Amino acid sequence: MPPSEHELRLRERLSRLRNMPLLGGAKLSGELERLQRQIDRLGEEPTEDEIWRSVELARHADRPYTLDYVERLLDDWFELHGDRAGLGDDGAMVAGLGKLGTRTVALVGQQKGRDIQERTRRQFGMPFPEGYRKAIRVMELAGLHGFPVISLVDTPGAYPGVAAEQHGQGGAIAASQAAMARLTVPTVACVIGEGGSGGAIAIALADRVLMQENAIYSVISPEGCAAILWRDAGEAQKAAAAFKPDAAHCLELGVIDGIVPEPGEGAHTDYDAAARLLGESLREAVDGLAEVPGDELRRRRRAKFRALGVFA
Amino acid sequence: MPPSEHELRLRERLSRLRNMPLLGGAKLSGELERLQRQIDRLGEEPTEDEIWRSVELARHADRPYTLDYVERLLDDWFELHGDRAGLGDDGAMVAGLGKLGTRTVALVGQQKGRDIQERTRRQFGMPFPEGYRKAIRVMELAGLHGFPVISLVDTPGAYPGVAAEQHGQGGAIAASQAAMARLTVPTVACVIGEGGSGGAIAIALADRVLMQENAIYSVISPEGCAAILWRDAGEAQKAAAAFKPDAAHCLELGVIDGIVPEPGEGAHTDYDAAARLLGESLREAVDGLAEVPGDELRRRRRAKFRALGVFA
Amino acid sequence: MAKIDVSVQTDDKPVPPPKHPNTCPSCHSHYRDDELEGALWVCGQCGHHFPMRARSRIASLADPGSFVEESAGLHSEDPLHFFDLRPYGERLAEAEMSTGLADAILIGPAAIEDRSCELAVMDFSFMGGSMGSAVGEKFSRACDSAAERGAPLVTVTSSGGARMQEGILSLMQLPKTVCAVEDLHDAGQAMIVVMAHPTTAGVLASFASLGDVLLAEPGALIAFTGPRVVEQTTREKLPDDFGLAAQNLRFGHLDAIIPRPEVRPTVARLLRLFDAPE
Amino acid sequence: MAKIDVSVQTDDKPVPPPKHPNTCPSCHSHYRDDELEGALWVCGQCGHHFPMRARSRIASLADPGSFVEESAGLHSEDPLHFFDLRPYGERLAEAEMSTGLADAILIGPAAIEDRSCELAVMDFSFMGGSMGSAVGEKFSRACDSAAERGAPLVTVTSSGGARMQEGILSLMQLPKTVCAVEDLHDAGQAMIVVMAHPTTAGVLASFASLGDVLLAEPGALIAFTGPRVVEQTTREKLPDDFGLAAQNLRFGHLDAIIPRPEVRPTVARLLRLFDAPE
Ligand SMILES: [Zn+2]
Ligand SMILES: [Zn+2]
Repeated sequence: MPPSEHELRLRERLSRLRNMPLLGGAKLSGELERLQRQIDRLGEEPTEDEIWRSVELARHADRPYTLDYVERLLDDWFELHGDRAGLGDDGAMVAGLGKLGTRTVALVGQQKGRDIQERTRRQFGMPFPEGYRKAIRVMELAGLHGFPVISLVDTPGAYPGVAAEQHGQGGAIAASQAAMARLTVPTVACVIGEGGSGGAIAIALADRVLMQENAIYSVISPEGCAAILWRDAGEAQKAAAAFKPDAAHCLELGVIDGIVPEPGEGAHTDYDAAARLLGESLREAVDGLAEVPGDELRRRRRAKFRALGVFA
Repeated sequence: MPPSEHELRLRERLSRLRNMPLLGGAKLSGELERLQRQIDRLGEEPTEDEIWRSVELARHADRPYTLDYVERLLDDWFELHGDRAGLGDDGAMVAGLGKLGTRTVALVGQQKGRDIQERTRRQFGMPFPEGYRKAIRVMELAGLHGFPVISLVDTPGAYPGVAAEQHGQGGAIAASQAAMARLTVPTVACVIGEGGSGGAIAIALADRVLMQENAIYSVISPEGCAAILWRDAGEAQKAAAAFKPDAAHCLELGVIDGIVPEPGEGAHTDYDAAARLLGESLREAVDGLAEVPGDELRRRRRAKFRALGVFA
Repeated sequence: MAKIDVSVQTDDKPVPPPKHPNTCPSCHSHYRDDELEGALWVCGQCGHHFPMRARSRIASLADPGSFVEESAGLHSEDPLHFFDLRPYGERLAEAEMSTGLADAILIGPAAIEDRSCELAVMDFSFMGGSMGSAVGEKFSRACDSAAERGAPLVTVTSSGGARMQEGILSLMQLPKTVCAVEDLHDAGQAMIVVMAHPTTAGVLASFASLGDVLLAEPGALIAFTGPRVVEQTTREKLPDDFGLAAQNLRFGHLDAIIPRPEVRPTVARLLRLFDAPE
Repeated sequence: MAKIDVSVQTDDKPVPPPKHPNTCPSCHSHYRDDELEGALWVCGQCGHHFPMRARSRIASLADPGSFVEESAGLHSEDPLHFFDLRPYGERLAEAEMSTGLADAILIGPAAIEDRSCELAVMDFSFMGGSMGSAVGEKFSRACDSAAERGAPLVTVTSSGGARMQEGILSLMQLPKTVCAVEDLHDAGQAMIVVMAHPTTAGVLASFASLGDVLLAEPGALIAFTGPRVVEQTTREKLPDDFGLAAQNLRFGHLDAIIPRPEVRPTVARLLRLFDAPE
């Protein structure tokens, strides 16, 4: 059905806050009041409690993960494996091809685990360098064939271990960003849970960067920040309030282009609805980029990230 | 000094055998009679003994290796190290930048060892996959900056070990050839000793492929071939005579574009003269390619290799 | 050590067939040809994948009647007049007789679940699937045919190594096929590789590794240097699964291992993905 | 475990300086400032490389009088009004006072052995060389300046991690500087990276790893995650040379380790190579 008057006004206000793609989620009946709340929140300053609630929801054990969205959003999904370099196939990074509507897309994303075995196999969603190299390989494959790239970001950070360092964690994260900066296909990233630092930005140098309403995106975890600046990890809540990892603030700072609404009390309460809302936003974002020539996409993408920062 | 009448005729005859770049070596006084011998050899069928002598000279323990030529031919040589992937720096593969005359070139090549320690460290000139990945990295660096690529081939073959297989030996050799097939800069390869099978072709997909007079280039070692087809490695000499790895035959088959003369009784008898002869041929080959547009270079390179084979 | 060439895998030819050729080497069940043909040459008892001839493979992959063979008569010449214990020409003639093929690969356009593609399927029965001039040329033509028709290339590989009798020209089939794949990619087309047992040496070190998607059959040996040569050369103790598909997947060299009955639907899915409008 | 962030290295700040700041930590020799300055801040006894301030570094690299500072006054703002135990603004002011720098990097054109280049040199003394908006912007301008003048970029890195007080904007300096390097490369210019102690976290995970040539000073810590965080997080036993330049070279992540007195001639040689007419 066509959007209502009221809805249009709301969505317009929302988009004015920072010219972001209108949120597909808003099209869904029953989402309007959430959208309204979201807009109100964007209006005023989120409280320390609201920010902390995002932190908790972003890390919620029942929150949908990358593959939960893949199975609901992509047809003909085919997962690709391996770094082709002999370091193996990283379980924390998922990469593959599938159809978003009629379009073939490449999807990359971190994947946490549900039970302890899977968490271990997937390193709690913290990729090794070989995981980023797998993502690079699949993104470049997409570039060769003109497939849009979608990345779903959900990681506490890149894996902090001896082998990961020896395999070249810093270089792999840099190389993955560089590969995305070179792509001439549409790229859309969405933070669906924890957007943890370098491990997150490695796959988030995209034409459109979205965040789910209760996701967080930050340069350091609240605990890490508190431990360093407050000398007390217990002050995590205070730290979070100080560096503001919530979607509303990331939108205000121009770090993201749009917020994807979540159903009910959060994505974990209704996977299908969360997937519908995410899917609509992803499709809208890809559609909006599909007609732009590749080199122009790349030029704008670089210009966008090169404009980030506040200095005088 | 300008080339003499007689010399010009010789060189013309030589080049007619297969339109190969005129051999710089022939410019050097004292090389004419060798050139004459070479021409005579090309005329008639090399004997089994002559072929076997090439095998022995190609493997001669005192034969100059890649770095012996580097130090004599390139100024400002700077060796580059590492695969950037965490598998290390392969001693059997040398890669770096240097100046050939006024031109900056990238050079890659296998390197054998002189004493037992170096031989072990360099795996007798048999690269691991990480060695080919280092070569790929440096060749692509050259492509980015418009530097011609020179490769010196001298290997019994890629390393035949468990770790090498686990690191992806087959894939690395294929990827290295593919990288060379994509380059839009001039590429010149010269087999300076043993051109052993896949380990050699990995860095020999070049615009111009040269062989030193006493080098060999083959799909298998004489011993390996004898062991399989004659069921007796002792029949190596017979096998070599049968599959003809010598420069003259490779030239006749169109597999190489030119033969680089060697001094005296072989390159091992005079490193400086051998380097002068090789240097002149490399410079001539690069000069001949320098003016060709990059995409045309690539088109011709692929067409040349795609034409190889005898079928009906 | 430095003298032993590592690119030839002929000693990885399957061990001489048992008296009854259709006896499963792992569980020893016996089958009639028609039984195995009906079961895609997979052991019903233990799932062992028997070698599959190129024509059976194409019948199992392509929509009925959709395959049209190209360059059927193309065969290798004998430029070196190679003579070991017997002349190469004699070996070629014998292989043609016993296999009914002109060389170790079949190519041609086909459809899989109504998606058009180009097929290039190797046959190990023809001189161990060794790659000589004919294999290189036919594979390259398959790349061009796919590019011209704007369809992906699907190739099934099975090769024991180099065609030694063609000497250096057999080595030159590596860069030749690599260049053909690069031309295919520049034309915007994909290549899907299905590695059957064994995919080794020159074929692995050229086009087989350059697919956009790399699939393998269970238990396939996928190695540049085969186990025996590695053992003889380096005296290393080999892991049990040395060079097998499972190990290659674990080390990041494959996208997936697909049991033979799943190969057709899997390839069809990939064709739908690569065909999709951009 | 999954909760500990791995990208911040502030706990890898060098241990509080000994009473006499010019005491060599490895051989305990004492030096006067002018002695060390004259020796490029390298211990004459044991070769230990002391930290080097950005201006001393530039003096040691550039031809006398050739460096012209760009964007000297550019400094970070405080978009988050960040307040931990003290306001960010206060910390910035203090750092400016103590270092005489507006932030942790100096940029500008220079000549090295008569070859022109652009310099971007970090200074660990300014808030641990952490990368905030000012560092990201100045490095990016250096890339553009190099591209415009058709000269290579030479950067000396030294950074303990993120500028937490700028929150997510400090993380955004990674993609920002990566895009700047890509623009530099598209302009056909090279970047030569010299990694000084320590080069970690966000700087290593962005522009520092993207150089055409990667050099490091002896003993430099080069790690995305520093030893302490790795130990605390994974309880792994660390190798003695964990994250040090030597280990990075061994694992293939560096082209060479260059002692400080050799850095200038080495960079000059590389400039000759990258300047050469094509
Ligand atoms: Zn069985
Ligand atoms: Zn000292």
